[in-house]
Amino acid sequence: MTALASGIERREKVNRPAVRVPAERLLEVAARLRDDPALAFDMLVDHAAIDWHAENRFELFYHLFSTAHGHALTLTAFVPRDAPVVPTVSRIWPVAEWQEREAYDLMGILYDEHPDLRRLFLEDDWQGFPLRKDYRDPDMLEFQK
Amino acid sequence: MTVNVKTLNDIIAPPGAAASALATEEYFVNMGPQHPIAHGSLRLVVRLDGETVREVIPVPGFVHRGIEKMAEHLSWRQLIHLTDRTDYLSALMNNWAVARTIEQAAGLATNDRIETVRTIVAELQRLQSHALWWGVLGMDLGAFTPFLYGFREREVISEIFEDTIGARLTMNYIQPGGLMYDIHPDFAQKTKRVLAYLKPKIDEYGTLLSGNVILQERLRNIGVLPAARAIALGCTGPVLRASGVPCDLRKVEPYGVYASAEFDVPVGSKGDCWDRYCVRIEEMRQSIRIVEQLIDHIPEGPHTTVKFGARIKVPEGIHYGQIETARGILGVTIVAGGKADAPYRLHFRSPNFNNLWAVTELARGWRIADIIAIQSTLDLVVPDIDR
Amino acid sequence: MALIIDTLPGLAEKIPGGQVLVTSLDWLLNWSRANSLWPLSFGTKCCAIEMLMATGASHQDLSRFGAEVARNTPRQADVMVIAGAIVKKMAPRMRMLYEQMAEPRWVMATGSCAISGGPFMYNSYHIVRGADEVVPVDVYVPGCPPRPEAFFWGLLTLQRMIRRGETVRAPGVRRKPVLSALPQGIAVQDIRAEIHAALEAENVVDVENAAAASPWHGKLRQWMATNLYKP
Amino acid sequence: MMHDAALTVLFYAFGAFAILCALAVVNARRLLRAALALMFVLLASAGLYLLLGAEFLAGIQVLVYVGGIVILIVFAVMLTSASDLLEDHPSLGRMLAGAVASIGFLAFTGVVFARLELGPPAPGAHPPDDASAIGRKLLDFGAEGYVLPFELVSLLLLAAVIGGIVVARKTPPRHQPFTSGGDAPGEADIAMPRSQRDEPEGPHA
Amino acid sequence: MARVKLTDTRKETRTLAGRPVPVVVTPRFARRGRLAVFADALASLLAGMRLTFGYLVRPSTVVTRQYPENRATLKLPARFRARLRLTLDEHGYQRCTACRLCERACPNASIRILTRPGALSKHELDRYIWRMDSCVFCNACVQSCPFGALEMTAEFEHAVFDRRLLIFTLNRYAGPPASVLLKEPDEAKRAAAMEPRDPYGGPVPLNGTDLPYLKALAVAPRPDPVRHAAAPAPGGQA
Amino acid sequence: MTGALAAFAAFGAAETATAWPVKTVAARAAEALPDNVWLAVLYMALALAGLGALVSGLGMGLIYLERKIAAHFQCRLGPMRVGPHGIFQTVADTFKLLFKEDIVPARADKALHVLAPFLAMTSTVLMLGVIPYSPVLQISDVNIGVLYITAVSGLGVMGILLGGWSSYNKWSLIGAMRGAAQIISYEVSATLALLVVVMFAGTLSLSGIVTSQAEGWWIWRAPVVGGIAFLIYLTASTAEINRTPFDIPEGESELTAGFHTEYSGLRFAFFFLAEFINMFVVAALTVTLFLGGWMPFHVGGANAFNAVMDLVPPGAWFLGKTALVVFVIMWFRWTFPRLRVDQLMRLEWKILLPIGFANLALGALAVLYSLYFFPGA
Repeated sequence: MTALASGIERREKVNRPAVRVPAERLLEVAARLRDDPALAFDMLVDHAAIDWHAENRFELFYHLFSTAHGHALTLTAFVPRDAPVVPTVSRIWPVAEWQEREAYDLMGILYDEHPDLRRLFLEDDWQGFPLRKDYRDPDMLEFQK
Repeated sequence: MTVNVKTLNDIIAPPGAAASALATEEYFVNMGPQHPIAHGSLRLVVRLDGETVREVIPVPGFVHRGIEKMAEHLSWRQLIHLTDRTDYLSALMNNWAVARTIEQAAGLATNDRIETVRTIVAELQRLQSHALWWGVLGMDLGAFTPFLYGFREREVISEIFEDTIGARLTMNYIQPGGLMYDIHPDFAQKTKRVLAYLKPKIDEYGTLLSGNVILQERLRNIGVLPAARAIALGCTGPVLRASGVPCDLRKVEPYGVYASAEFDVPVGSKGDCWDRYCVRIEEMRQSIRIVEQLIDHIPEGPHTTVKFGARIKVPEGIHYGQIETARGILGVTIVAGGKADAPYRLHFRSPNFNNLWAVTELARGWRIADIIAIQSTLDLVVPDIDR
Repeated sequence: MALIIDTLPGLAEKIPGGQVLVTSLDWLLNWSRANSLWPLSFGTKCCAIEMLMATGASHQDLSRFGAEVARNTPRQADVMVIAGAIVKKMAPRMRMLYEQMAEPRWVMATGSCAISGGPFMYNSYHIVRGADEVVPVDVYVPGCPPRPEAFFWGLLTLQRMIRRGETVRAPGVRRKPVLSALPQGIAVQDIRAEIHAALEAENVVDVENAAAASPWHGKLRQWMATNLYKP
Repeated sequence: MMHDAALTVLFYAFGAFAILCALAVVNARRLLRAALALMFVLLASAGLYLLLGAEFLAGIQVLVYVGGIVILIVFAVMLTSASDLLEDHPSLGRMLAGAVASIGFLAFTGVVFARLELGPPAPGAHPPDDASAIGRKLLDFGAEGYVLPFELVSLLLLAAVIGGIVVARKTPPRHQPFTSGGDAPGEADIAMPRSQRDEPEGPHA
Repeated sequence: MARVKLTDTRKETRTLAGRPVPVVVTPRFARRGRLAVFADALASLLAGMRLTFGYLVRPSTVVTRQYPENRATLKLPARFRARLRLTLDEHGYQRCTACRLCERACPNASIRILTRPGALSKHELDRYIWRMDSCVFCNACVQSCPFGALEMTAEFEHAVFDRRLLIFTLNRYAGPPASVLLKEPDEAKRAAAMEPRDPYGGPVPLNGTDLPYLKALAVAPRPDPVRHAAAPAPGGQA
Repeated sequence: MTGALAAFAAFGAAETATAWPVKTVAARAAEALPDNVWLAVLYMALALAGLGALVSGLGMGLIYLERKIAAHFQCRLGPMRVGPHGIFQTVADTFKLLFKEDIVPARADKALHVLAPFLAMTSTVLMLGVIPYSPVLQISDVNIGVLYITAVSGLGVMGILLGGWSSYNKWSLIGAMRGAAQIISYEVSATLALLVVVMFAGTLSLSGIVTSQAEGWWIWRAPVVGGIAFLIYLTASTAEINRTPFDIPEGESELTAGFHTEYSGLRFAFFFLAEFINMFVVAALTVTLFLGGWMPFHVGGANAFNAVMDLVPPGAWFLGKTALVVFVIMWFRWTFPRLRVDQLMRLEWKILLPIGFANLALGALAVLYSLYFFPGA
């Protein structure tokens, strides 16, 4: 991992190998991770976002897996809450197209150059992004223990 | 920098498209959200040219209940019951995935008895799920009788679950640090009886459906998913294995007591509907094999290592755990905030979610009827996609 | 057939013996409807497996009730079996399917999700808390999911309701057991003794008899006369 | 006596029905309804044939015209569009042209019929009315036989069928069921798992 | 019988992620002559028909349990979860102490315990409200109860015409638990402390929102719903 | 073209001397007409009433039977609760459908939507009229019976086509197009198989064909040809009545309910009923053509054996054989998956049709050189 350029650091408190990359370098790192034969992360297992509301930023995580080597890696990136725009990795891992749509739908992450950025689960005219911590829905009954 | 956000209407009825009815050869039909093809409620917008499929646009979300949001309000123990209701056909495996992730994160230990029972019930459920899938595939392809035979076998396995777990579908049985109940005294005996009953039934499936020339022609060479493409699309489980990749978490990173059980991973050679069919049928045989090895050697011990009321402390951080369910890899990402007895964020990587999108690629160029074969062999459970 | 049901009874009642004719027509109507409930499978979730598939499977065999003719098109269905959670995206579609069904139609809500939103009642932004917010529900079958036998019990309950239900004298007016017919104003506790007794007896409140035996007889009769058989 | 009266009534009934339906054919604004009306015209004329004792002809009329031609028309109409295909109201010029044409045709038929001598057929000239006689005539090589036209017609139909197939055939089918071939060898190679490649073991999770 | 037999599998060992994985390769179609394919096809159809015919002529294969007819003999598994009950001890006194552990364990607030100050104890059960209409039968309440006061039974016949009837008051009487009652030697005092409760007592809500007892649980809409304001509008925002 | 072929088949038809007292209802009425008009009217009224009773009785009976048989194929019981063993189940269904609201979709072509089910039903009922149920029970023996059947069955297609088209529903339309294409295609094969028997029997009349089997049924009397024709006819006519594995027009998992997606109540009942009565008609025709109709199992010359066979009345023979064929059709349905639409077409045009033609040619040779059992009879 250290071979990659600066700005990439270890993401602590993840129960598997994890690195954090700056959002703007995401695409470059992702391409390298897939194409480097020693890494060969050919499967994007999962991708979603975490709303760190208190820190006013989102954290995107990408769980990668290499079917060739059997190793796994978690890639994370922070984006600011008020401009949550990241490049899409759907050209590197096609499955990301839908995982990113889910993240857009529920968390409001905007993916630049995404081929088909639409609401996935909710209706097209739905207002707001429900998985955000500050989302309030008048129809939602809340109770907290 | 501008990010374009689209709506479904932009695709189905883009502005400026010819409104003339006579000018178009292609047309859209809606399969679902309530359509027999949509197991559960999935909407497939299909662009057709005559009977030929030009494009399939899946529109999920008709059972999106916001489970991930709900989990943020529930304690570690309580959120297990939500996993019953995602992929309800492998509820026990879902329970296990979350329980195991929590156990790993919180450092809870289990004992051999717990792990063995978990493995057995998970394999029984895999059997049950595949039997149901087989029946539903038969029904989808127009043969109603296999549907009832498949369900007959499911019911027999359900009886084991009813005795031990007390539920037929939504189990909530595997909990962090243990099991809800110890197994029923008759468990081993009954399971053996059921296995003895099931083995000839699987051969019967071969006579009734697998060997049938109509079924073979409906499945052979339809919807070929090459291995590289399957990996790129994030397909897992039998779908990926049918493409020839022996990726089975039970072998790759064994959990439970799978390491001590002897079994083979069924793989296909081409990745068409037929391979997906055969892989599942073979998986049923392998599941029987696993359970047969374990059922006589359930170690003694308590059924849980954590008292029910005890508070589970999950350290801060991102915890990812995964399990091979009947449909593929279920990954659970738990983001713990540290203090609260609830996840800060929970995300499921559901196998069906990724498998679903293979439909868009596989169905293109085939007939309407082939969508059904393709979707049926992908074995989708929609609430798992929608969560 | 609207002719037979709407116009004929009015004429038939005037001729001598017409009363008997109409009564037996009532009986035939309700008997045939109660015994031929073709379900529209509206399964969204886990309950669909139990309610729409396992009930039809060999071990339970819905066909014993003549209800195995599951129709995929609402036009030909009699009872809409709502099995599973209804979410906001699905609700309009469900309403549409209900409206596409031909009269007479009934709705059964099975499982906690369809009854009240169940497991997703709280903290879910997308759930509809109960199918009866979208379509009128006749019978509720609780459980999560209910056993197939519980579904049969619900079906029997519906059958009993239908048998006592419609009359050609007042087409389109559904006679429902007391509780559903109660206006919001009357608290349940007021008549709980009667209800309890009736429930213990056969889980159905017999409109005529339960009311006649109760001190609420007059009040209920009056209310039914004004509300239930309103032209 | 009764018998004849019944036949006469039936004759007029069929005739009137045929005329009514024929009017519907030209007047219906929906093409499909016109096709349906045409079907009834043909059925009514089949009824007339029956009254004349030509059962075979009636059968063939229904088989070929109703079972074949009308369904072909309906197919054509449906394939053109799924919408409800309303005919426009015709323009004045078209209506005039139509009127002239139909009056001309009516006059022509009138002239022709006026010259014909209608009456009971001569005893010897009665056409064969049973199937076997028709069969014999069709396959008769002699001067009275129709074997040449029969064969020509079948050739023509065959050519039409082949031509239709050629026109309709767009692309070769991708999948050939009921063929002898198994899976082509080498196809499995596409699906060669990546894990099969010999590659150094990477770091584990 | 057919061109492919499902049992014609091939065992191999492949490597995935550096480990050997024993695999079974599922069978594919053999190349056969046209006539053989045709014969196989017919044979496969006949084989299927023979199988179904075998079931038809053997009535012993019918597995149907005739539910409403077999009610008298129907035996359900003891653990089956279909209805929650409050257990009574051998004297007929309830075990529930109104400690609210079950209420806390319930994942979707289907249990509501109302308490009142009592004569024999400071704090006793008034109503144990159980909402069957929303219960998920996860057994968490039973597991959480330290007194064994709760049990799940297999009674499942609860279909009703009105959803309000699915909200039960589970306790037979309002009053202290057995542990307190038994300390009181006077029978009359015990009886006085036990005010009867009816399963269908109390006003019942239709929607979960208008039940006065449950209001405290439902933190209904916040005063200023930010749903429409805070989120970026879909479509072209930087 | 099929008409021309029929003419070809009719070539060489000879008057078949019959030992059986065939007497149709129409013949009785014609006999009675000159003397007693009312008797003739009574005969016709009885025939019509009988037809009505037959349609409703058969429909309900067959549906009940199908449900029961299906259930036992599937290890369950089928209708049990309406009457003993559920025998009144279909009665309840019928009355329910009768009293149910009839919906005509707002954008449907109302007239055609209403007409379509009746067209479907009419063709079926018309076919029932010429089937020889027993020597004395046949409403009318049209002397071009086989041709009549082929012609009338074509009308049923119109019902399906119009029903699907007029519903203003894409699924209905797809179902209707599929159905029409399928029925028209398979009609060719069915006709080819029919012609084989017509050639052997030398007559187009259905009762003539039955009496021509007095020495033995065509399925075995015309050694291989008859058997192949029987199989082709069974397959093709199963496809013509849209039963599984050929139930593509209403393929439930694909097209929700196919051409009758938008039909409810009585009109749906008509489609439903027509399907089942069609099944009976097809079975009855198969029996008439290949299995001797009401003719007992006879072996030419074995008079003692034949006499024993004659003890069972012809009506019972007919019913028994028809029930058997109906059962086989049901058996197909509850065993096989559904074919795909292009496979269906391929089966017809590439397999059944060539075989049918070859079989016809073989049959012609057999007739020409009397290469069948008991040719003298």
